[in-house]
Parts: sequence; C-alpha cells; structure tokens
Amino acid sequence: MPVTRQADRRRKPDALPGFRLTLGVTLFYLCIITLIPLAALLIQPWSNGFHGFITILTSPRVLAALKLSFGSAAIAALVNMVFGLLVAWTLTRYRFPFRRVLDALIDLPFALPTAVAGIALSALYAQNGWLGAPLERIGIKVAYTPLGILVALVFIGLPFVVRTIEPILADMSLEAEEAAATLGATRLQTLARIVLPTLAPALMTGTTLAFARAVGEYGSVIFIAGNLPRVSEIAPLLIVIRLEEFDYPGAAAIGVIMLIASFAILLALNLLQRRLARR
Amino acid sequence: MARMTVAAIVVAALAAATIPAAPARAAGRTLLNVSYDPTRELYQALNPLFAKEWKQETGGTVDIEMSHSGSGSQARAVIDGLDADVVTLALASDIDAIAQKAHLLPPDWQKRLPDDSTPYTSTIVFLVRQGNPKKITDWPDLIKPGVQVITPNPKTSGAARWAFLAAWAWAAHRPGGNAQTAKAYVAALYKHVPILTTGARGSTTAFVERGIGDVLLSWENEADLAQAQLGPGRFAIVYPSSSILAEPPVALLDKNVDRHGTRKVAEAYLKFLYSKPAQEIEARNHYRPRDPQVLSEYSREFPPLKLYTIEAEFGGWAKAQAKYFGDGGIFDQIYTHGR
Amino acid sequence: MSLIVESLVKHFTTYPALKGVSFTAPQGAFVALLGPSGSGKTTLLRILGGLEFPDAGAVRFADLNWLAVPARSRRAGFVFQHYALFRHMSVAKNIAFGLSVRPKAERPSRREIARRVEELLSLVQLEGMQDRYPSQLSGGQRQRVALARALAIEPRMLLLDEPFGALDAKVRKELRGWLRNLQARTGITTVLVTHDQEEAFAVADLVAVMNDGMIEQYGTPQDVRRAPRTRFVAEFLETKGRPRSSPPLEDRTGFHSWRDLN
Amino acid sequence: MTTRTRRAAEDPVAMRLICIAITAAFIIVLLLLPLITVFAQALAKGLGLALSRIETHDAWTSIRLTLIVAAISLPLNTLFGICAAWAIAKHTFRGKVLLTSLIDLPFSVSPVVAGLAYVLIFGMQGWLGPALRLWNIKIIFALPGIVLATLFVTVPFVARELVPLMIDQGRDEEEAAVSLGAGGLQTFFRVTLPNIKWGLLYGVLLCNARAMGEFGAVTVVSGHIRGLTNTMPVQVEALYNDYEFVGAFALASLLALLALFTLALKSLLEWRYAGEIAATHRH
Repeated sequence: MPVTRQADRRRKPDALPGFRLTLGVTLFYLCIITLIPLAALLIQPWSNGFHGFITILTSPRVLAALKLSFGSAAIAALVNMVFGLLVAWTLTRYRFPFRRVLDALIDLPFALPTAVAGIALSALYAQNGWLGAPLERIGIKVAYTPLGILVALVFIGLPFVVRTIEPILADMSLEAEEAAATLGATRLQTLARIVLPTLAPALMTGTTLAFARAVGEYGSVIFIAGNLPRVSEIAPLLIVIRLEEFDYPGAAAIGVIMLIASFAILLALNLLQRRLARR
Repeated sequence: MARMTVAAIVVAALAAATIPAAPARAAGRTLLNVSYDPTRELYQALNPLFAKEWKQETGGTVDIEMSHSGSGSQARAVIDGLDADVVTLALASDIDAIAQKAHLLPPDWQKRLPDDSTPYTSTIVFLVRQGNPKKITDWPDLIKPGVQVITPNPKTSGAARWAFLAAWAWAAHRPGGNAQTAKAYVAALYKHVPILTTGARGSTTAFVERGIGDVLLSWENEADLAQAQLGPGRFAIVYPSSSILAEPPVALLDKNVDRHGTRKVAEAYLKFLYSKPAQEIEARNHYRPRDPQVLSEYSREFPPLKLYTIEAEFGGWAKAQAKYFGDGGIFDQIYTHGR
Repeated sequence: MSLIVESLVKHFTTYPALKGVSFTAPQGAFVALLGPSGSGKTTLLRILGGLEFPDAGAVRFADLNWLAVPARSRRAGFVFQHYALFRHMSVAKNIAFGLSVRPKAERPSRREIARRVEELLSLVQLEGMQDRYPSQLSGGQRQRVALARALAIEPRMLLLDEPFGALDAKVRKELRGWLRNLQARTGITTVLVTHDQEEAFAVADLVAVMNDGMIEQYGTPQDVRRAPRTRFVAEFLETKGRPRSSPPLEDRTGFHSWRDLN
Repeated sequence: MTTRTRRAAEDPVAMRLICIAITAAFIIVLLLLPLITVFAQALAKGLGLALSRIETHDAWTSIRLTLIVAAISLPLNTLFGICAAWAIAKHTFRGKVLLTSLIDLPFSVSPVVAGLAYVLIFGMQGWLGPALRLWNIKIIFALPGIVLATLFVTVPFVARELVPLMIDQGRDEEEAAVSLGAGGLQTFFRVTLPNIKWGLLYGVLLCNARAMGEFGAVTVVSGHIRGLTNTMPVQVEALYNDYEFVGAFALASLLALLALFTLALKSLLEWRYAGEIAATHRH
C-alpha cells in the first residue's frame, strides 16, 4: 500500500506536490533575511520603556522628519497619480513617434541605482545645473530644499503608477466606451464615468505603492535634500544620523515607526486587492 | 530556462568560492586605518612612504587599507565592529566613544602618544568666493543680513564641532563676552546656515560645486584643497582674528591589533606620523605639523592666528561633547529655539 | 474491478460540495454525472482523478483504496473542461507528455512514443496535426488532443469534465457519438460530467442525477427518464434546452493585479 | 469633403496632442535629463579622463564586489521567488495575505532600516557580534553583510513578478501533468517554467538592477573600506564626496549603462516575444 495521506490531519492533501517544501523554503528564507533582523529592530527601542519610545518620537526634530517623509511622499504620490494616469493613457491609447522609447524610459527609476539618481538630480537642479540655473532665475530653488525631495520622490514613484494601470488600460475593451457613446455620453462623460472608475482600483494601488516606496527612500533624496533638521531632513536620514550619534534606541524607534507604517500600508493594499478581486 | 538557472547557480558558486580568498588578510601584513573625510589625500601620500620604511627596517611588507567617512559615523562603525587597527579621526571624543562603548582601547589613550596623540593639527578658516563679494573678514561678518554660512551638522561632523567651538570661543572672548553672548552669537550664526550636511565633504561640495552660500567654515586643509583642486582663483581663504586649535587624534585599538597580531606595525605606523618625513608630507597636505622645524619651513602656508584650545576653553572634549553636542545640549537648544 | 464510491463528503470553506455521495459502477461502464452547476459533479470527478480529496468517505477501484493512490500513479485519464493543454508544446509533445515523464525504466523508447502518438492522432482523427500548437487548433480539435493525451497513458479510468461544453451543437453531437464508440471499443471505465441531459442520456450506460451535493437518482438512462424518483429530477428533466449557464470561474485570490506592480 | 468622423472611443485631436506633449515633456524632464546628466558630467572633461577614473584599483574592486554580490543574491532570490510563487499561487492556505505582505515588506521598508537591523544583530554591540568576533567570522563591514543587505532589499522582486502570473495561469496545466503521471519537478520544469519564463526573466532583470544599485542598506553595513567593501554605488558616493566628480559620474555612468541595458533587454523581450508573453499571460 502506498503511504496514506491520513498521517497529516492538519492539512488537506493536495494534488499538486511541493507545497510544504516550497512554503517551508519561503518561510525559512524570509525568517533569515527579513523577519529576524526586523524583530531585532522591534526589540531595540524599548530600553527606556514605552515612555522613552514616545519621548523619542515626539521630539520636534523626529516629528518634523516623519512629517516631512510622509508628507512629501504623499504629495509625490498624488503628483504621480495625476501625471502617471496621463502618461499611461497617452502611452497605451495613442500612437506617435518615439512612443516605445518613452515607454521604455518609464522603467528607468526601477533600473537606475538610487545613488546615481541622487547625484544626477542634484547636479541637474543645482544652481549651476541645466534646470537649476533657469529655475533659479525665476526664483525657484529645487536642489537643497524640500522641493528637491519632492522631485526625487516623484522620480522614483512614477513607474509604480504607470506600470500598474497600463495593463488595465490595455485590457480595457473599447466596447464599453463605444457603448457609452451610443447612449449619448460625451467623450468627457465617458472618460469620467466609464474609464476612470474602471481604473480606480489600479490607480489607487499604484499610488499607494509609489507612496510606500517614497516614504522609505534614502539614496536619491539625501544628495538633493538640504538635510536641514526640521526643514529638509527625511526620517531615513535621521535614522542614519541617530546611528552615527550612537543613539541605537533613537534610530530603532524611528525605524520601528516606519516599519509599522509600511507594513500597514501593504497589508491594507493586499486586503483591498483581495476584496476587489472578489467583486 | 532550466539551463539558465543552473548556469546562474554555477556562477554564484564560483563567485562564492573566490570570496574567502579575496579579503583574507595575511596576519600582521595588513593595517586598516579608519579615518575621517578630508584625510584621504594625506594618507594616500603617507602610506606608501611608511610601507617603504617598514620594508627597509624589518623586511616585511605592509598594506594599509583606508576607510573614510564622517568622523562620527566612522567611530560608530568601529564600535559596531569595523575591524580597524588604527583610527585617525577628527576629534578626541569620537575615539573616547570607542573606548567607552567598545572598550577597544584604554580610556587614557590620549596620553600614550606625544602632543595628546595628535601628530598634526589644523584649524577652522573661512572660504569665500572670488573677490570676497560679501566682504567677510571676521566672525561678526557671518551674521550680517543676507550672508549664508555653510557648515555641516555638528552632531555628525567633526569639522562642524570644531567650527561651532571656534565661533563660541571668539564670541566669549570679545570685550564683554560671556557664555550668554556666545550662545546668542552662535544661535544667530546657525540662522544663517541654509543647509546642514552630515560631513565636511558634503558642505564643501555644496559650497564649491553647487554654488550655495557665501562662506564655508572649513578645515584649513580642506579650504586649501578646495582652492587648489576645484577652482584655482575661484575662492579665497580668509583667516579670522581667532579660531580654534583643532587636534585630530590618532590611536591604535589594542584589542583589535592584538587579535590581528599587528600591534608592532600599528605602533610603528603611528610613530611614523611624528617623524620628519611624515611631518613634511602633512605640511604639504596643509595640516599644521607638530615638529617646530617643519612648521617654520612651511610657515608661509600657515599664517599665525590666535588659536584657542579645547582644553583651556572648554575643559577637554569629554566635557565639551556632552555640554554642547549631547542630547538636549546647547546645539539642540539653539536649534529648538531657532526655527 | 468495479468502481465503488462510498459516502463521500467534501466541504469547501464556505459551503458543502458533497454531502455523502455513494454509487457503484461495473468495470467498463460509462457513467454520466448529470446536474446543474454547483451540484458537486465536478468535485466528485476531481476526487476520482486525485485532484481533490474528500473529508470523509471511500473510493475503491481496481481493488485499490483509490484515495490513497497519488494522482500521478492513478493513471486516470482526465480531460479538463478547458482542456488544459500545454500551450508551449506541440500537439505531438502534448500527447507524448504522459509517456515521456515516466521513470526511465518504464519509459518507452523515443520511437515507440512517436509510434503511439501517431496511432493516437489517427484515433482522434488529427493526422498531420502533430506539429501544430494548441493556439492554432479549433475547439473541437483541442478537445480531441486532450482526449488523445489522456488516452496515451493507457488510463485505467477516463474522467471527462464537460468535455463538449465549449463546442457548438453540431461538433458536440459528432464528437459525442465518436466518444461513445471509442469507449465501447476500449472498454475503459469512464465518468463524464455534464449538465446537458441529452448528452448524458446519449452516451452513458448509467446516469447519476446530482443536486446540491447529493445523488438524487442513479440508474440507466431509460429508468431515469421513465421514472424520475424525486421532484428535482422530474423538474430538471423537463427544462429541456434551458440556457447554458456559464460554469463558475475558479476562485481567485487577491493577487490578481500583483503582476502589475512592476 | 474629406472630414473624417472620429470613432466613438477616440479622443479629439487637441486632447491627443496635449496629452502627448505633456507626457513627452514630463518623461524627458523627469527621467531622461537626469540620465543624460550622468553621462554629460562623466564626459565633461573628456572620455580619456572618465575612462582613467574607471581604471583605478578602487573602482575596479568596487565593480568586482558589486558583481560578486549580484551573483550571490540573484540565484538565491530567484530560488526563493519560485518557491514562494509556487506555494502562494498554486495552493490555498491560511495567512496568504499576511505572507504576501511580508514578502512585499522589504520593498517599502526604508533600506536604511534594513541596514540598521543587520547592525543590531551582527554589530559588536548587537546580539551576535561578540560571539562572531570570537569565532573570527565577519558579517557586517564585510561581504556577508553586504550580501545580506542586498538580499533583504531584493527579496520581493522575483516573487512579485511570478505570483500574479502563476495565479493568472491557474492550476489546470499542472493538474493535467500530474494526472498524466508527472512528478513535482517534472511538472515544474516541463509545464510551469516554460509558461513563466518571461516573467521570471523580467523579475530577475529587475532584481539584478536593484542588487547592483542598492545604496541605502549597503552603505550602513559596508564599512567604506576603499578597494575592499565599497560597492559601486557606495564608491560613487565616496568619490562624489572626494570632489572626484568625474570619477563619481564615470562610475555612475557604468551603473546607468547597466540600467539602460536592463531597459533595452526588457523592451526587446516585450517586443520580440510579445505574442508569447501575451499567450502566457492569459488564456
């Protein structure tokens, strides 16, 4: 007799093999690479108790850094939502010269190392840079100001929005739009009432991803931000500074808050997608 | 595709196999010198000379590896296990921290070598743009309306801490000056600082390359370097009426050298920094040599100015670090009240 | 060698799919599982194929505890509703797959496999199509490739899940007769899932009318047609030519748009 | 009359032109200009100087280190991604959403936090530091730490590419393979893998780009030993801070070339195998 499957009552048998092996590998690997290190991080900031943790987080400098990181990430995500939608629409719906090249460039922020993006952006937007010089003349300073942070975050976030909605746009049949037109809707009404609602979940997903990525971004920002405490100092940089000041609980406390925030965002996103997929 | 995966794994295995060979240190042959940002050119010049001398004296070869970053972050790395044999940092309190937190060397390390373990000194000077358009000649000019001052973050940068203390000492010593007026002056000064980089290099970059600010509070050697390398004629060095005697100390890390078996060569290396040929190189790299003879040879390069010392003015680094730059210290107060 | 199904119970997370199903069929019988969608017939078929496992109950076939035999060793030729052809393989490769994955000792030689493939191709009347890819075939042709693929492993049992569901009426009728003949010739015990009573009655020796996870009536087509035993059976048989409801999509979890992240 | 009536789902010409203009301007300013800047700055003082900066010992060793790190990280993360995707996409189990969120996590955690976490474990002041020192094992400020930090930030890349693809494809073909007598590995290599190869390749490409370009996490654990533990991005920063702008941008150009190569390869794949990719994406 072959070995019966009744030995394991906890899990129903499955026709496709390898579940336990692959899940085991997955969990083991995750533990080693991400979970244990993050657990170490979670344990760190409590050396002075909960009160100490709160004190660290409510210091004006930390609050300002968190506000800056989350705030500029949110603004950058919104900018990306608007422009990403427009870019994705243009690239999927219209045919024009160099469309392929522009489309391929969208992935650049995925492929270009953040440190390279950082030095390139700061060279470009510095007072004597190609864009910095003309902007300076009309009184706009980008490099070494919070605006510079925004530019860097828009840079790294764009592909998330575009690449999330592009396939949905490409899959969307023209029939619904044509149907709307036959029912007497103007083009604008069709876009607002047929196209946009269809895209909304993907747009939201992409925007959230861009936001989540931007909150933690370090490499591209530190070169272009002025890194001025309470003005242009982002939370990840403050973590590094705390680390360099031998303030491990301080560094870890900020790290923990950022970790919790990103995990909450991702969990919400995955739950949302599950709900939408069930619709 | 399967073949690709296999190929990738083979490549990885090969790569992994070569790794242990690469960083393996032959015992006693390699020194890791963990230093701060601006000393790169200095040690690039010093190390080959030492290797040559060492070979002549002992017949052995020595490779010196360098690590450069902000002084504070380097101390942090050493505390976290960066396996340095010697540290050559920007200020004593960073090495104090290594002694306190990692116990890699005794607390009285600074007494072990001559001149408080500082083979060369430096000071903080002003670097201004060509023609000095804002007419900056001394400390009071820095807080004139419209002047932008570039200096790094004192929390992480050694140069910034020296600059902070130089400003403080000047303000405290002017007629009628005291701790109160000094604090007011420094607070006013930091209101003129538009960006605060983590290290000296970052602020020099911002000033020189990115064109931000009117005056850079800089290491003397860094200012010379910026002038020489980055833009001859684009900048001018201004010596204020007074500054601070900046003493970047050196030390060997007893626990690490004993583990590596490198004590002898590390000791020789640090002693070498006081030798005449080394002092010459230091002078040529715009560090003020301790050797009076060498100093006088290069006196043209180092205009005399009133230099306050950390010992006399601030009671040593241990005290100054906590009072001015610790959590809730004077720098924090200035910043909290400032913006 | 008969097929004995005893009180199979199967729950999915939210609803019971099988609530105690039993029937027996003699060796070589052609059994049709007839019922509306959601009645549990596909679940039952998948259990026979080893793709699903019941919470309780037993299946005996060929004097084996059939449930203890892993799917890959059952040699149950399964024809999927949407054929599940390997889209990156040619027709010939598809058909040869079952033979080519056998352990080396049992694997026929290359030439032997090629010969068998040819044989099967002519059996399903697809001569000359061996180098085509599934995407280049019509629905009926795909259907026959799927069947040939299932027959290639010399199945002990043939399991057909709505095999003609996606075909138009004419092709469906044609294939149906052909299948009946094939089954009669080979004598393989066959279980067919369908919601089309005409189809069930036309091909099967035995019909099990299923509703809500239970068998309402089990017997020969004549018996079932002549004497519906429950109200459900009677009503179900009356609604001839009712519109085909589309089968429920496979339950999809939340990662559908995950791809789109990058 | 030559007036052409617009199709219903077509936008007015003006709208199209405006959209195209904004899109082109946005992409050129935001994405293309920084890319050009990298090369322009590298070549500002001539190609010869830029090349000579790449030929220095420190630059070479940083390139070598970066390649080694990528060569170790890629197969590991590929293997992980395949395992995770197989478990998640082809099976049902409780806690799936949690697991996928955990896999996604490194992607939105600040890389600096990742570096910090490793310092807290392996640093001399951390949990394992003293013990490791006793055994003379180096993790942080050495290759293993750099590899770990890189693995952390690149964990999700292959998995998140494969999972939706494999969910899309369903279990039918695998079930067919099993019912035809195929074992687990046979099913994977002969049925699943051919169907996901483009997605896998794409994931590996992105994973590679990120592995070679990671800065934030690596800089915390690297130790900045020139010619030894500086990866290319860290070396770029070091050179940048040394006023070696030509050197920094020269090395950065190599990384930018790598990025361009990645984009080109990806576009080529999409173009050359568009049919196949579409076919494996949906039924």
